[in-house]
Amino acid sequence: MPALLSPSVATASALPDPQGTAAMAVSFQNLGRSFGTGHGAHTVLREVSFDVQAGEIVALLGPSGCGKSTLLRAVAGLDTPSTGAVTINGTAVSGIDSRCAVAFQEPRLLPWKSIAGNVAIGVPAGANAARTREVVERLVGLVGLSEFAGHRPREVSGGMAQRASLARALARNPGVLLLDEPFGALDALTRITMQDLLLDVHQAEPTTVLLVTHDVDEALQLADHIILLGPDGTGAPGATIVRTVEVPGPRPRDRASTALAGLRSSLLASLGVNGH
Amino acid sequence: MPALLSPSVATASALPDPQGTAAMAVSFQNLGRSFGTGHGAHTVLREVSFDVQAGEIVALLGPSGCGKSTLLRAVAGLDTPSTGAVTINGTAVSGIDSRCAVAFQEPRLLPWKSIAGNVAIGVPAGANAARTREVVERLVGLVGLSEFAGHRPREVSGGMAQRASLARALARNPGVLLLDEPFGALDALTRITMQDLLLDVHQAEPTTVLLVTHDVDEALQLADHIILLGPDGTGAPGATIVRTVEVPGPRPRDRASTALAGLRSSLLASLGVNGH
Amino acid sequence: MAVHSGAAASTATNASPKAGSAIFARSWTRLGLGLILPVLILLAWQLSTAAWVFSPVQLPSPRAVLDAGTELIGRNELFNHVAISTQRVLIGFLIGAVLGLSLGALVGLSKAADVLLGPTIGALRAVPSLAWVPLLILWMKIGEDSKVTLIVIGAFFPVFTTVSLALRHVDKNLVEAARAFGLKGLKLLTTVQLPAVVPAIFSGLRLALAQAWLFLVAAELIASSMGLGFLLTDSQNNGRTDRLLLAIVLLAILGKATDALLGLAEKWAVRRWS
Amino acid sequence: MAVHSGAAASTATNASPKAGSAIFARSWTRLGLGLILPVLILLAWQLSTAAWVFSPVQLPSPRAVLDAGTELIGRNELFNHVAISTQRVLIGFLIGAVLGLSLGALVGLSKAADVLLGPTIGALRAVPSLAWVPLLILWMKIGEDSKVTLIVIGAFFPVFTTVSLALRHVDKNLVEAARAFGLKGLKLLTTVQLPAVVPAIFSGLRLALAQAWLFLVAAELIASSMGLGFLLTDSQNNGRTDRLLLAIVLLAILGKATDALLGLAEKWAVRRWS
Amino acid sequence: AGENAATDIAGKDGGTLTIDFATYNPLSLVIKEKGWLEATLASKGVTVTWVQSAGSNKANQALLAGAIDVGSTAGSAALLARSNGSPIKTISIYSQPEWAALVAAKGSAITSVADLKGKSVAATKGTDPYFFLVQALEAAGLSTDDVTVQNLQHADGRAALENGSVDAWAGLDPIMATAEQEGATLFYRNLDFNTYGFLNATESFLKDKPELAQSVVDVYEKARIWAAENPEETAQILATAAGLKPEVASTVILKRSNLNVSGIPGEKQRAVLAKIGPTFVELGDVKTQAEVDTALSSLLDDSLAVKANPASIKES
Ligand SMILES: Nc1ncnc2c1ncn2[C@@H]1O[C@H](COP(=O)(O)OP(=O)(O)OP(=O)(O)O)[C@@H](O)[C@H]1O
Ligand SMILES: Nc1ncnc2c1ncn2[C@@H]1O[C@H](COP(=O)(O)OP(=O)(O)OP(=O)(O)O)[C@@H](O)[C@H]1O
Ligand SMILES: [Mg+2]
Ligand SMILES: [Mg+2]
Repeated sequence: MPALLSPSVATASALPDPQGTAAMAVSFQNLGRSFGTGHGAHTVLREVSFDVQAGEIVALLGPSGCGKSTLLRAVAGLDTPSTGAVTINGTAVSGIDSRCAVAFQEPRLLPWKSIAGNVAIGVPAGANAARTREVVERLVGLVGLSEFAGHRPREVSGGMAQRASLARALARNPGVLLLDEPFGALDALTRITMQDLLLDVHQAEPTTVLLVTHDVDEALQLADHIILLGPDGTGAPGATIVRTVEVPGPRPRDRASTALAGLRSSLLASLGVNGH
Repeated sequence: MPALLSPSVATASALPDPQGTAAMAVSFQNLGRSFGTGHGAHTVLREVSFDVQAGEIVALLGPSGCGKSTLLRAVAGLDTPSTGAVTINGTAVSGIDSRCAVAFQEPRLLPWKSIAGNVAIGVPAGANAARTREVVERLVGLVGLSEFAGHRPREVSGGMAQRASLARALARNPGVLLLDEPFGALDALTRITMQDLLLDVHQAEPTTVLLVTHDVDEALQLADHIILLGPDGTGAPGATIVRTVEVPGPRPRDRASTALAGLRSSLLASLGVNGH
Repeated sequence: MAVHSGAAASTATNASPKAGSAIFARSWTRLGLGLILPVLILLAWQLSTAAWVFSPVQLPSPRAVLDAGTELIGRNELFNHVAISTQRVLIGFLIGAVLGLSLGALVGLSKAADVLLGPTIGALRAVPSLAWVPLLILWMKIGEDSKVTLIVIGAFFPVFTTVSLALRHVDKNLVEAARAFGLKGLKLLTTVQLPAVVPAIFSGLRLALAQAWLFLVAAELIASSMGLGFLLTDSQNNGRTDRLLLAIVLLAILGKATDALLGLAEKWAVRRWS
Repeated sequence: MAVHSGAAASTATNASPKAGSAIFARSWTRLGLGLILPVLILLAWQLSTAAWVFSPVQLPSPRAVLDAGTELIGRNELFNHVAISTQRVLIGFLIGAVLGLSLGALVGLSKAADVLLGPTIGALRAVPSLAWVPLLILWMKIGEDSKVTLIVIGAFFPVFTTVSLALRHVDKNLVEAARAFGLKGLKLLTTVQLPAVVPAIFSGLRLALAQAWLFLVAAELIASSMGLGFLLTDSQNNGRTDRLLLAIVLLAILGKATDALLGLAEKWAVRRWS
Repeated sequence: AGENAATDIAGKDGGTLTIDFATYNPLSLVIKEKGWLEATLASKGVTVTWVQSAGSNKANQALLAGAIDVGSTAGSAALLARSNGSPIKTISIYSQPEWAALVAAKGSAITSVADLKGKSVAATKGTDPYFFLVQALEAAGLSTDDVTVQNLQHADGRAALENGSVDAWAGLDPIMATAEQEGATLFYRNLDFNTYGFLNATESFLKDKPELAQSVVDVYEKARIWAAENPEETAQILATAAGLKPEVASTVILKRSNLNVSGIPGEKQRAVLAKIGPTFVELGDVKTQAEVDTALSSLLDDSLAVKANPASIKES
């Protein structure tokens, strides 16, 4: 089963070399987003304000459809907020922002390029061919797809495509890394391996990471801060920040720690899940 | 936030009415699947044999890329196995099988149809317009998308699209329901709500369900049996059945039960995850 | 990380995210900008005739062409030319488009139909409009039928080609999903395959309409004494360069006008099916 | 549920899942089946002449057409006709396709270019081939240039139209993803947009090639004494129906043959970019 | 609704007559304008359908397909068609036009046929101007090998002449008359090198409806007389039908057409055609001289023209 990762793949020796952009601070200033106009208008995000320090990992949690992807898109400059603004390192985002790299919620691979070719798109322009090949080869290996480097996206499984999309984002070595549920389609083992990979990459090159996830455990393992989006209970339309949590302890964290278990229950309760 | 489900939505009163096809038995006989020919050939599945009784819920677990989706596709008749066969109620599957309904790993909604229109595709041909509208309306409501019934797929979030795809499969009321990670893109609360919905539907109309999932807890909550796919350690190429587990106790099960906790650790260990 | 204290009410409002390209959206502006190039061409034409780069018989001035038009209007002829030609083109286009769509769907979706019909249709596609004229006269005599038939032939091929080729490349995942839900045949075609190729259908239709106007000239070589194609040929035979240019300009305007109508339909269809 | 005891070695082997349609895949079979319809047409033609439905001058028999061909070969003319026409069509097609691709990309991707150029190009598209003849003679004299230019015009529009329309409907998610990774301009075009419209490009190219052959006839009205278009017009004027049909058949065969070559290129391109 | 709708006058079904009109056949325009045919044939219940011919080749095409019963062509075109098997017979002569001549651009140094040696000349192969060119060259002791013939449609030939692409043009009226107005010179004219205007009918029509054919010949006779008496009005009719400027139409009718020629096809026509016949074979347009000879001996049919009776035609 070449598609399977042996847990030893993501060792630090195989990490991307530290040549990327320095990590950048991201600030949301009173961000709001509505879709449609007039009668059919509906507000998705409202008065979202928070700052992410350079090099931090921030996890975004929230119910399905609350606007997490929309928030990430605003950072990348793929969506224009209706109100407020996002700034990266103090300058406002307007239009597609080259300081970011995105792993979209769906893999969005080019069907006519191989897995390796798709990952190569992530490599910043200006890299020469040899260096591009080297980066691609390493990252494809790190996400466990070496044997499938030449396959087309339609010839790999859903989880494999997701990993290719992650590799493409990592190849960019960006100031801000935006990950929209990057491990959603992965089995338990591969998921842990990929989480470790992300942490290794982050340690070698402490970039700013905004991570959307539905997995509270994952957020607790990876993030410095967790932000909970959702309706604030005032009845005002749209989601906003309902809670922020600072996760204690250095990474890697003990998945069995009681402090985390308490936080976990508390976060789940905030998400509306009780007693599990 | 109209997209959010209140936990009370999926009450038994709002369930699909029991008019569907009777549940059907599914049998895998020595199933194998290889892709490519000659040099580039690689074996994905090998010697997979098991029987699913009519009305059972079976969960499929296994590492990313091991062939879970391929297995489901073989049942639906969307893929032709290289060796062996699948039979439903004793007759072999050949070509697309109308006794099945599939929720694919990706939502695969028609971009030019509304959410309601997409769900309507699931309603079996022959239903009159009024009945179709009724079924669609109820199911769209059950998956919490009533307010978005008229939206196009590109105007809803990833999790919302996934729920629409689930509703489309449920609308069919089939003999065999094939679900490929149907809750992968959902937050914790919505996920539980949807799981409850599936169980309610299954109770009202006990169809056969084959469910691919990466979430061991989910498998333990929902399934009568769990099948673990993966390489069998002999070094032979391709995945096969490495373990089968019968989950004890009637549904709904207590998520905190210790028996389940033990099974959970044991399954995770089989998947290669230790000590969490 | 720090959450801003007290989220204030929204201040910076940019309601229309794409204000930059809005200038091209307003339809009157669009029309005005679209006329820039034609007006420049008109100017160059006027100047080149005024400066005697070309003699008036070689290239009559815009003024002379306008006069020729007024004269024909005065004789109550121009309207008839335009009307009969438009009628022929529209009828021919409609029939050709329907045939092209049907046969295109057949050949695009059925391997057997492709193998059997493909080569023959491919060969007929290269038969020039002028070559059809004697054959049509032979088979259908010289009435309105043979003229419209020729236009049908012209309109058929672009629709056929684009539709049959596009249908082969419809997103396999969507088709598979629909087939898994029991859709097949005509239902599959109208639910998934045709909507997926709406852009291709329209590029086929627009080319077909253009080709219908092209074939009109050949069609009106079939014993006609009315129509813009006739006006074109007749003026050419009689050396009336001013009328010749009038016919060309009218054909261009009518071609563009009918194309613009099709463009509106396309906009609607694309909004509906994408 | 019960796992089968001891999974036995594979028995039922169906190595080629799509054996049913394999019959149409083998290229010789394909060719043979594709010839059925032409042979039937030939037969109908032979019978209708043999049964005197049409007189031999109205519709000469296949035999007579063959004889006309042999005669022209004997006079050492046929090869020249074919060669010069093929050359004109290929050169004109190549230039027209490149222009169509470039301008199509420009208009398809730039709103400004669309608004400025769109209407003019749309209007020119409806100008018939015959109408270009006097204008081209006026501007370019009567050499090879003016003939090839006319074919360029013919080949331009189908490529332009299909490409510019298709580019507007490229999967927005893919384009967005690529733009998020810093691709823009020419790099975006060649990496995402053009590969995404490969099927449309090819349907444009195939229509363009067909239209190049159509425009050949008009082109060879410009002072030529060679070429299939000339042979066609000349035979038509002289009432040599046998030669006329020979020219039609040759045009159809050449049109289909060049189209088949393009079809091969398309197969390769689609395999490469989809 | 389309055009070409038959003018069914009487409503009785006496069959139909499909006949062409053409701007190169002024008599047909007069007959159509005056409505004589309809008036005469109405009592017999015959429906008359007028079809325009854009040129001799088009008329021949329609005759061959049986789409028209009677069509007008140049003499050369009629011979060519018959040589290639078209079942037509010439039943009347509608004019002796001087529609072809050799034309040089304004200020050109070319003043005679001899000057053409080594020059390029535009002409449309297979049409009267081309045969005119061939005969003119022969008369001057040259052949087509001494010049470069550029094969262009008539209108395009003039364009080529005016922009200097060619040195001379074998022109055809009315384009030639227009060019002349603009300053071009007709440096070689010869009435005898023009073939006549031939009125042709299909053999089946002659066989099945001889009385109708007679009426056609009668009406042409009447038109000939009327046109000779009313040249100005004839020019006016032509100008309107062909969209010609009145000056040009007058030139064509008054100076370059002999409408008052005998309508009986005979020796004169045979002589001209005999001269150009070999050219067909030379060009490869007809396979053998024998076919030309057979055609020439059977083409002309004067049986109707000799008993032409203009008095049988009713005014409308
Ligand atoms: N058309 C194809 N051509 C070649 N290989 C293919 C094709 N389709 C699937 N495969 C291979 O089959 C294997 C299993 O794919 P499948 O989608 O069944 O995996 P999966 O178990 O569903 O994985 P995931 O959990 O990531 O969705 C993969 O290695 C994939 O590369
Ligand atoms: N183009 C659009 N037009 C209209 N509404 C839109 C559009 N795009 C997004 N929305 C709406 O915005 C809301 C938030 O969408 P978003 O994708 O950000 O959700 P999300 O939090 O990422 O959800 P999920 O967890 O399911 O992915 C949804 O209600 C969706 O309907
Ligand atoms: Mg999302
Ligand atoms: Mg899968």
